[in-house]
Amino acid sequence: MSTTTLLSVPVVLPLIGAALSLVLSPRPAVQRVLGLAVLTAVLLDAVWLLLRVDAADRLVLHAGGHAPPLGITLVADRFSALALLVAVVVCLAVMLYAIGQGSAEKRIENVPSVFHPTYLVLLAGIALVLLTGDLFTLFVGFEVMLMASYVLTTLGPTVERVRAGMIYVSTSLTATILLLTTIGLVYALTGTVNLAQLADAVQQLPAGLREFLGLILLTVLGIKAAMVPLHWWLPDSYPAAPAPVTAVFAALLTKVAVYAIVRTQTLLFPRDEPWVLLLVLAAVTMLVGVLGALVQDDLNRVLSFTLVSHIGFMLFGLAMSSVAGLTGTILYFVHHITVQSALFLVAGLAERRRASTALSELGGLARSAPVVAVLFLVPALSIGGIPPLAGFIGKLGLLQAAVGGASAGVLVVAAVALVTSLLTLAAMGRVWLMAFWGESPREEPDGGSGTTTATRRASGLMTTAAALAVTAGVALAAAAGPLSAYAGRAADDLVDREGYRAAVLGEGAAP
Amino acid sequence: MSAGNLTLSLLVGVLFAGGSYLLLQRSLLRVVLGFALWGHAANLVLLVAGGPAGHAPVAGETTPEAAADPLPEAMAVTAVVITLAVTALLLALADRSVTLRGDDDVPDAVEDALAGGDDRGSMEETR
Amino acid sequence: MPPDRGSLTLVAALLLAHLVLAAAAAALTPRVGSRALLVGALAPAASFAWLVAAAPDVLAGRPRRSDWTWAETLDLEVPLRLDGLSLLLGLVVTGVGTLVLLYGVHYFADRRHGMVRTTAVLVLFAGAMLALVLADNVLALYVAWELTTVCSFLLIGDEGRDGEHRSAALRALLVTTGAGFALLLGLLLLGDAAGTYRLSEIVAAPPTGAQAATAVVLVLVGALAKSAQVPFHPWLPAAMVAPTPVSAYLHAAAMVKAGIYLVARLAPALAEVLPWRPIVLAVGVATMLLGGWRALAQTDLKRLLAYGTIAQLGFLLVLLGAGTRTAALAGAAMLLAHAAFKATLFLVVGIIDHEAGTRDLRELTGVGRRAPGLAVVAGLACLSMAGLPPTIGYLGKEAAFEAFVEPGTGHGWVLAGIVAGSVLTVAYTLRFLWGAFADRPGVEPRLERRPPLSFVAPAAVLGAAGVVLGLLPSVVDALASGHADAYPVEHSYHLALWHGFSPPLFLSLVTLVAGAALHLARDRVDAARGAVPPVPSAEGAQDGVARGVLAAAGGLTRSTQVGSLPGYLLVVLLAVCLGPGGVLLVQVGLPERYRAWDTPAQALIGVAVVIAVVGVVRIHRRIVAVLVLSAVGYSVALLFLLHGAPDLALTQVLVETVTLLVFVLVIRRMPAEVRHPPEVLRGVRAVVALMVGALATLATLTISARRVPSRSTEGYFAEAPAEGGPNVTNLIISEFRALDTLGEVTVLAIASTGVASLVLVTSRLRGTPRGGHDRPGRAEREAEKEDAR
Amino acid sequence: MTDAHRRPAAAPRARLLPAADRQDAGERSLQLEVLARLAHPSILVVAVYLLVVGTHHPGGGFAAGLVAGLGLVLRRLAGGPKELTAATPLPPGLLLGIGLLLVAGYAGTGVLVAGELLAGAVWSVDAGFLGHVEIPSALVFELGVALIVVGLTLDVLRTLGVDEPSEEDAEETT
Repeated sequence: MSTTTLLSVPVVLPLIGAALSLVLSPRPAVQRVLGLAVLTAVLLDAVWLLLRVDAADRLVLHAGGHAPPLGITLVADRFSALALLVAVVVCLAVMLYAIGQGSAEKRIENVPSVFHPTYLVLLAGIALVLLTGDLFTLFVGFEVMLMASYVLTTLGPTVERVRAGMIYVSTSLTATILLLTTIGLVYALTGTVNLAQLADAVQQLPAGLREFLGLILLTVLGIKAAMVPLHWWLPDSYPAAPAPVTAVFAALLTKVAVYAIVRTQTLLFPRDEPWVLLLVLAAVTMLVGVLGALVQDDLNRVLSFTLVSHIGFMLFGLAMSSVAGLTGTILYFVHHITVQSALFLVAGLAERRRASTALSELGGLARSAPVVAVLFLVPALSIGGIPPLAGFIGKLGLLQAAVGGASAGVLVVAAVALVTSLLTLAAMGRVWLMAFWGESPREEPDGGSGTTTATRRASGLMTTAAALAVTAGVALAAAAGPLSAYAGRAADDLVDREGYRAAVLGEGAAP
Repeated sequence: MSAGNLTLSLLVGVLFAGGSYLLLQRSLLRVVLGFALWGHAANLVLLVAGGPAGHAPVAGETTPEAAADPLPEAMAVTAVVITLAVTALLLALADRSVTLRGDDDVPDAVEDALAGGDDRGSMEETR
Repeated sequence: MPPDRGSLTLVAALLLAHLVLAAAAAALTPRVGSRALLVGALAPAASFAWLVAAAPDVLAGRPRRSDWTWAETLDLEVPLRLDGLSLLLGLVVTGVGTLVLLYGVHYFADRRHGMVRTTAVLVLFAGAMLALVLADNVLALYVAWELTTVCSFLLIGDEGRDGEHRSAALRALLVTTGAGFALLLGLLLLGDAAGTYRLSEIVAAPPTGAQAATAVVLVLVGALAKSAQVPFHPWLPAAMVAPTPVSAYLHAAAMVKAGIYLVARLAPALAEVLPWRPIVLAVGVATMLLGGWRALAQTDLKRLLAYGTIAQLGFLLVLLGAGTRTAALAGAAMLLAHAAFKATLFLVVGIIDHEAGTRDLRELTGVGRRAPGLAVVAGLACLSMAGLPPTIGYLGKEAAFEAFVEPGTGHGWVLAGIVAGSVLTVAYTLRFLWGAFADRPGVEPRLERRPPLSFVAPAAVLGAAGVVLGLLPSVVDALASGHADAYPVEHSYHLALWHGFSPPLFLSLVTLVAGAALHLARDRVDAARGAVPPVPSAEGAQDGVARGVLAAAGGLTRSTQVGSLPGYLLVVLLAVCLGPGGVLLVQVGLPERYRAWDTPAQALIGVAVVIAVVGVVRIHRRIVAVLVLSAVGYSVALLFLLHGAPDLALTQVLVETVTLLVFVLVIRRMPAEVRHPPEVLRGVRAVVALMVGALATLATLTISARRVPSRSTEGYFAEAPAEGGPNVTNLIISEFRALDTLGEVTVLAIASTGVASLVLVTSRLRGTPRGGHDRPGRAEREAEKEDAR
Repeated sequence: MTDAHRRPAAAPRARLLPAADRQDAGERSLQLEVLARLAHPSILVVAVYLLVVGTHHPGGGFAAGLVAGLGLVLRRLAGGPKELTAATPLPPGLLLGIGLLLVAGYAGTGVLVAGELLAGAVWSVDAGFLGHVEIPSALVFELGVALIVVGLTLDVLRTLGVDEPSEEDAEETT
């Protein structure tokens, strides 16, 4: 397969799929098959892309054959290829779950005419952000992704969801316009929006302006990534969405922003020393998030707060400004995508049995639904950093980088990371105690196990999908060897700015 | 070094300030008005980024030096259209809110005003 | 030494066997009940056999080893190494494990629920524990370490149906993993300082310096918590809510030894690093005394044993952490002894509890007469626990006294401490025997039958082992030397039943007499205990910390997560102003040169825009505000046109028109006026808005003064005609940057779908019950709860 | 849900678009409706013009779509929802789908056929008395853009423009 095809498929194919899905909207069954087919194709493409990138470093596509700075460049390197692959896997698992839920419950939010096209567009937006080598296209990719997410959040718009949607859309839009303004500033100061050219052009700016641009990019992307203190919107909006939607949001949206932060900071604003400001922000993010998680009494809100908290781990690795730190960030990134989606899907399974996610309404699930309990336990321990699960691998990467860096400030943040892990475990333990142990507060509704064959099959599909997400997390741990080696190479790529420039602009390109 | 354009810079400031004032209000309609002002401001920033005014960028009719920078213009078109899309969606949300609750105010989430209000969830006993 | 391929396969197979048999036993449980444990027991039994077979070689100084790499980039290897210390622990773990699983067959026979999990987790635990003592890489050790913690959590919590189980499980989990995280950091620092994560290599070339000292403190925190030392200990007595086989295996013989094992493993390397000895000796002695003292106050036999275990763990810590050969020899012997006698006694209590329905010594009577065999088994174990000849406990205690009779720094007070601790040990041993088997007048006997032989047999085997080994001091000496030989031989002491009339023998006599006296004077001791004012307990401190964290978390979250959109946006705007804005103002400053405008018309339109903006902000009548907004939009379009951007101006005018219509359509249904915002916030809002405006002006001025020419304009002009026409702007949209446009129209299409789904859904929702579709809001749930009360 | 819930009595409602709220023919302004109907074809011609001249003069897919959309707005304002339905050839969902299919398909075809993502070609056609006409392949792309913009306008008009969405409306779009 040609480079052009490999890089185009993740962006273009979901859009064609979305278009067909819109045209075919009276036929939900066809839409489902179509969605699954598109996702499978993109998955295969992502696997292929990853193999190709790992064998031959970066792949570059100049859209329309227009070289920078005229056209838009798509670039796949090891980090983006890995992020894309994991994203597609999660999207596939969540789509299976959503299809199961759709058949099982005939929920209004699963009106497939809206769900399927929007979901595919979401994937296209994510792929665009991950693959673009252009700052403005990054903005457009975010918009595609966010617009799809706005629509998905407000599917079946109840009072709760409308309120959540208002908060979510308003905050995101604030970040969007600020990002657009920032791109204007960057363009004025450098005359280009191509990232490879910017890598060089930004270096020639005076230090003060460089720092200003770096900081404002961190801030606006930090809103989307839910970095404390810009995170308040997240726990107030995510939990309200339908379970599969929350799962895919929690897994991917903030992580895509983290990806954008890592990409822009490493490429445009390289640092040799640990970045103290980001270290502090990372530590604060970890603590504020997890403390919030400890006092929630709704399962989805607990998970949302841990999501915020664990963004801090990824920022921590970036703030160390070392290859080892970035390796840790990449490992944690991959782990967190799978684990967080698994947790939200399992929360959805729990909700299905008790028609609530309030911890006080759950209880006794370990007895009545042992499979759900196991499916929760594994990712919960993983996110708490318990070995040998994937969360431990990520945490280990970060801690080793911190210890190897031997800077007192970094070690303090490493200690904060460990305290955060413990508090995360405490929050998860609390959920386990209240929701899985103890007595069921009321009789199980009939819908729990399913009354008809069709409902049971759909319910089985949901469980299978959740199990798929959990298994993906376990597989990451099992593959820790190749994965961490790959992450190491990906981190090398990130700091090799010359290599990036040469790949995009051609060998020996004049600055 | 060229000189800063005072008029456009002040306009950007006024639009951002006015927009910010509106963003910080409860009525979603006013929030949308605020975003509209912000959108205009961002587009003006793009315009300023393209440099001083010039001829319309039409090849053959003008030179690259005399023309206004076409790239920010194109980016602004994209931004204008995206803003239209988000505005429509936000207004639909407001409409939905009116249907459900009778007004377009953004209500506060109540969860955390209550969360942790007692010492539930201690290591001792959670229920 | 090259890795031994043969043992690699075998050990890997044995570890895997635990996993497979755990699954097999769990699968069998629903059909055959607790008898599935027989299948599970095969795994530790086979491992035990392998260890016995390997013992002669290992004790001759030829450790077995094998390598397996998990993740090379992270130095995550799983090398396994069987040396003297691993052998010692391995025999305990597999031997006791086998017997406890056999015992479980009977103990769990009536159990209906949760057996699948219990069976699987018990067998898994055996495997994890074996891996822990065999791991030669600190990270691999940590992995196994945390696995045992998780097993412990699941087994303590059991079904988690009552609060006691739940809180005990959570306390054990949090205390041990919390300290485990400290351990992890310590191990990483240690590995970093030593340049290797191999335990054997770290021990061979120990690191020194400040980093090693920090590492020592962190590693010890982890080890001490796992082994229930002061002040981490309260989780262990609480964990006694678990079923007895669990207590006997995890919380007496195996898991709690993990911390002791790690200390023993590292002591040869790190005992000379400064904080090691003071911490180990002080904590060990304190734990021994506190555990013994609290044991004397217990009426629940199991809790009595739990405090006894804490005391013994303190003793073991002192011996194995002291860093001398004789102490290590004593520690190794005591470790074997403790595993045997404490597991026996737990199993005995389990039998009593199972058969009599209570384990409160105030409710037990006549057990000794009705089950004399059981009493004999317990008696054998108690001989060893009290340190009487000819038991292995006696061998260990003699050696322990000997180790500290030798002159050395701090040996004096340590010796005093362990003698006092031994006195307490004798006293609570007697209390146990008296409590379990004595006759109590006026109490209804509860034991109705003699416990079946198959139930008692595992306990009897373990109890007898203590005496048999005591009678074979040379075997014990060989096993213990396998570890003690890690130290240089100063003067060679050997374990034996008779050393002549030496100070240790005298001290043993003293402890026996004083201990017996203490037991006889138990009423007066209890009275004295009551007279002592209550001191702050470690348990209370731990709960206090938990409460404090929760209170802080609640306070922080309540005060920040206010749920108000304006509040959140306020923070965002402030962050932008103070962060990047501050940098711009301080480090870049104002540009030096200005021009007023490009053309005067800009200024004219600018005035119109400013007036309109003020209008939009101030007008509260919605329709008027919207119309004024359009004025802003059209004025901006004029600015675009003036600037030389006709395409943009055209789009702007059209979009503005459409936007206006959308606004009008929506506000038809809204109240005509926006409510006036509360006065309090107005000032803040205005200040922040002005700050944002000032920052925006500053940034725009800066960039317009420092603008560099575009890198692309010439290229666009050159290539445009070939791409279809001269209108560069439009070609950028439809050709050069068509990908952006593709994304942009996708946004439009999806927004459109979203608008439809938001508005049109109403008709579908009508008539369906709301509860079925929606998670009830928190407020509603609160209201329901209020109603329920 | 009852009407009382949907529209609280306390909220004063502005009568902004009298015609838009009138549903029956008797109340509609006939002159306005006829005018709108007459104007509509000319508006569409303008839209097509903008679509085609984009590469040379201000215009392009967006502008074309927006102008066509405004034509629909005019019909809606003049004649109410019924008139709007009469003026639209396809349901908005389908318009959006076809538009998106055109733009995304244009990209996909380029990848498959030319091995380039979103590369345009220009065909020169001798069109008799009109002379030499250059047709850029991007016209397909622009058409897709325009259709999506029209779809959006239509969706907004049909949803936000109606007080009580009828069952048929809901079925048609979703």
